[in-house]
Amino acid sequence: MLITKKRGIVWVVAMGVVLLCSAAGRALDQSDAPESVTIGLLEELYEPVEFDHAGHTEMAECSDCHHHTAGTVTQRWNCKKCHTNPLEGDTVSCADCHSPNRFDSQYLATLDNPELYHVEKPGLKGAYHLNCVGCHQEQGGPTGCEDCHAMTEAGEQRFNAGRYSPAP
Amino acid sequence: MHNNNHQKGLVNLILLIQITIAVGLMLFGFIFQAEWAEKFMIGVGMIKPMHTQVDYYTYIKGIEYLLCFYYFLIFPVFFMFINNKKAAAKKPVRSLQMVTAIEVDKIKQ
Amino acid sequence: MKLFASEKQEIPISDHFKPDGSRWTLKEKLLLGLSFDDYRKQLVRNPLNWLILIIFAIGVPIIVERFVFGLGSVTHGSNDYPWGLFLAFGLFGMVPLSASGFMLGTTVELFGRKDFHPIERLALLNGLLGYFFAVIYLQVDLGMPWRLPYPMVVSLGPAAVLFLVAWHVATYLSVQIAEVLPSFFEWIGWLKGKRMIRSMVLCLTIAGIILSTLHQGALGALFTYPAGKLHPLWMSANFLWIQFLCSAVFGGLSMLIIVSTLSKWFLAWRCDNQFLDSLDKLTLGLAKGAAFAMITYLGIKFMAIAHDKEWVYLFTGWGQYYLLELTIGVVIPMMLFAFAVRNGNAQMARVAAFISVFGVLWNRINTALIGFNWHMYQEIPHWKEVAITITIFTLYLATYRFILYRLPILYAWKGEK
Amino acid sequence: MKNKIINRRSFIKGGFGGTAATVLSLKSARAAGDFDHYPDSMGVIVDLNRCVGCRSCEAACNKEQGLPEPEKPFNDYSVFDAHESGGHGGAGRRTDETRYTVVNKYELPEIDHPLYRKSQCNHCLEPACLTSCFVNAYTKTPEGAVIYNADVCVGCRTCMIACPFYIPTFKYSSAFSPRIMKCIFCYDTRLKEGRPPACVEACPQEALTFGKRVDLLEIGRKRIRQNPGGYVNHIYGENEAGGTAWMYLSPVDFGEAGFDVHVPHEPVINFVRDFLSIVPMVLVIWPALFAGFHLLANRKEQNKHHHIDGGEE
Repeated sequence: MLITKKRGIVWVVAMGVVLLCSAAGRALDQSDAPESVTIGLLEELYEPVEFDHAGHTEMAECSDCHHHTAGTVTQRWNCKKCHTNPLEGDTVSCADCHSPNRFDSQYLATLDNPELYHVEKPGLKGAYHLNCVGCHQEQGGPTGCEDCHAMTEAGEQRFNAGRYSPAP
Repeated sequence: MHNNNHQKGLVNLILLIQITIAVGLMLFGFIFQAEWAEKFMIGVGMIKPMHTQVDYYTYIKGIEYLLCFYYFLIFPVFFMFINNKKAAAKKPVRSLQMVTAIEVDKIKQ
Repeated sequence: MKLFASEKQEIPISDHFKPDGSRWTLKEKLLLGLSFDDYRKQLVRNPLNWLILIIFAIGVPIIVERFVFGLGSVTHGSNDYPWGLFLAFGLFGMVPLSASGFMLGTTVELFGRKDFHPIERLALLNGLLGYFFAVIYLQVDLGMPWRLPYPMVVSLGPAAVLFLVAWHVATYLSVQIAEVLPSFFEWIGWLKGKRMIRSMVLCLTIAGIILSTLHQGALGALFTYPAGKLHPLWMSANFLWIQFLCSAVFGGLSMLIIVSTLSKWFLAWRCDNQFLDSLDKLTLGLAKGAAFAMITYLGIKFMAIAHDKEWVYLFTGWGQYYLLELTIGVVIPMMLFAFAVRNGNAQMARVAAFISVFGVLWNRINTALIGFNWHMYQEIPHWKEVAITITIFTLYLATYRFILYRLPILYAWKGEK
Repeated sequence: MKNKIINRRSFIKGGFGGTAATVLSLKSARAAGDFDHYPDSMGVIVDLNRCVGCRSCEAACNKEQGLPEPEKPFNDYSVFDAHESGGHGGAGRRTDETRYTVVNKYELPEIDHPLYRKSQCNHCLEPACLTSCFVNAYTKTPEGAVIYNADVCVGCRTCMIACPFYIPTFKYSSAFSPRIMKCIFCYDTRLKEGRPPACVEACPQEALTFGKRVDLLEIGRKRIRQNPGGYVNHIYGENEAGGTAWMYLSPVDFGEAGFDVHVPHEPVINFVRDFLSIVPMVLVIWPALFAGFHLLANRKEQNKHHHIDGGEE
């Protein structure tokens, strides 16, 4: 299983850091950003990822990742069509918009709403990876799974890797 | 009559056909008036909403082959009935003129 | 056997009674009236038997291997070519060559052409054995051969073409057994059984036509499933079934010419004069039928191309191969048949029959193996697959010979009928 | 579903008045396109632009379906490069009895990064395997999965012949319990309960999007519209083989990404319908036709003997 009950708890911790920052001062700038964020979304198969947030703020604009919630105009042409207001959102947490349960029947039922425009908004895992891997590919960052994620024993079992490698 | 047996057979056959038709009609009327019959038919799959052409074909082909099976039972009987030379040999072949002549005779009388 | 037949008057057995008036026992009939030692001697003397023995010695262990270790051990276990030689040759090839049963049954019993009577029983037997061994081939190929009756009793899928093949082959096999039984009844001397079958002969014949039409056609219709996988020249959603049926007509007739020729060459001691004397004339009769079927076949082959507008494919390599198949497999034997009939040359008809049977087999293998997956690659069967195919075919020939030696197929029973 | 039952009910209530209408509606339902298919059928759309070839889906499928241990670990990416030994025609990896899904890599000159393509059963709306199965071992469920029942399967492998996507595979290695091996959309363990299949859940890139098929088509069209340079204007599976529950988006022509672009757009059953309609005709017409031929051909003889041939006569 990829998404566990524990995942929720880890997430509260991880997002707490981000939320605290946003509560402290409405005007977000790079100095308010957390040093690092622990992301444990895939913690069953992989060890949690220590995301070097501060390091990444030196390489990218806030809006590159926090599209239209960080108080700067979004860079994405498609989003710009509607999201012209550069005001920051109440939250910059990915999880507040991107559901970790993207394919749950409850979530899928919300797609039936005919007024909903964002029918293909990725789930949380997709949002992370599409954002991170996409940029890493362009900028030459690491793109291998295990470059960021260290496998747990369960992960090795799942992938028949490490100790669970098939006999040659 | 000289071929009593044959005539009897014919009468029986006609009777049988009439009974079949009557029972069939009754059944037909009964089924199409009754709610339970519909439920029964849905239950056994006779009335089933078909969503795919594949299911539809499975269903209609099943019915077709069943009908063909019954046809194979009926056809030889029908063939033997028509082609019964014993019966035909005992009756003179009557031409149209002969039949008309008989009728004319009857009317004259 | 030829030798013994020339030595002893009462051999070959064609009557219930020995010259001294006592009845042959069943055991004696089985041993062809020879003593056990004599029978063994004639077995050993015949080089063909040694060849059969060698083939069995190689093939039978491989068949055992298939049933113990699975299909993957004797075939390439290909997921792209799920059907190999067993079906391409054994089922799709043997069945059209066995159409002789229904053809001659129709000719003699339904149209009352009694002049074909001397060859009718051979045609029926050829049909029965062909189907029986097609089922054997199928059993070797089926993943779960013990579930053969499932489509009849356990779970029915009436929309499938194979459902028709299963039902029709099964019922037709029963019909053919019934059609061949009279010769068996004559041989064992149970005349009541024979009369019973005779009384149903029209019923059986018509059933034979219906079932043959449908399952010969159904075998062709099976190849409309891989509509996009089979080469367009061989694939025709509308015509493929009638092409298969039509080629089965001349395939069956040609096979009958071959079998009767072989009987005349190698089993002359077993044939009676009526068979031997009328054979040339009957061969030409069969040749005439085959020639008509072949020109019809050519017609519908090109109609199918016209119907699907596939002319452009004829100019590709595949098209040349296709035309080669038609030329060698159909046009040449058709012309030979035609000249044979015109000139009363039975030998020429026999040559044509050999080519024509090859043509039908070639067509089936082209459809099932070579033209199949033409976009991908060509499957070359595993040598063990070829070995099993040859072994079963040898078993077919041995069974064929075993029956021809004994039952009144090539000769008329002299005793009470 | 409701609609049709109500139709019947009004027909029943209406008696003979309704008959004509129902017969007409049934008749029109025979045309191929008129079957509505299961309205809430689920599906998956695979975006080749997003796939990074991590093989997480293969690993997840292997564990979910209890398939045998792979030859190489699932995080070993050398499988993409080495054409398998013994593979037929060197066509790359394909599904077989040990794996229901595989990812293949395509190096194409027009794009700067390799393209990966996942393949598995596409769960057709009019499944060819089901059409061709003479023991009804396959079922198309309302949820959209094409599932298989090994208990009735005879092992004839016609489904493998019929499948335009080369998906069903046979357990050739087994003599006593062979069966067809094929992706079943995780029907038993997940789809039935409304959960996505294991591969979808495992995909980090959300290259696999699970949802109602109708919604997925909308998503696919939207992606193409919003990124016209990034996709070819075609959703593979929208119409192929009569439509499939699993569909694909690709930045290059589908043929270059290993798809069979010759797959007819009609469902496979359309190709056998002609023959299937001939069968009952032959069954009903032949008896009288040939009995008639017999009577015509043997008239003389019958007059001579006046005997009864018995049997049918």
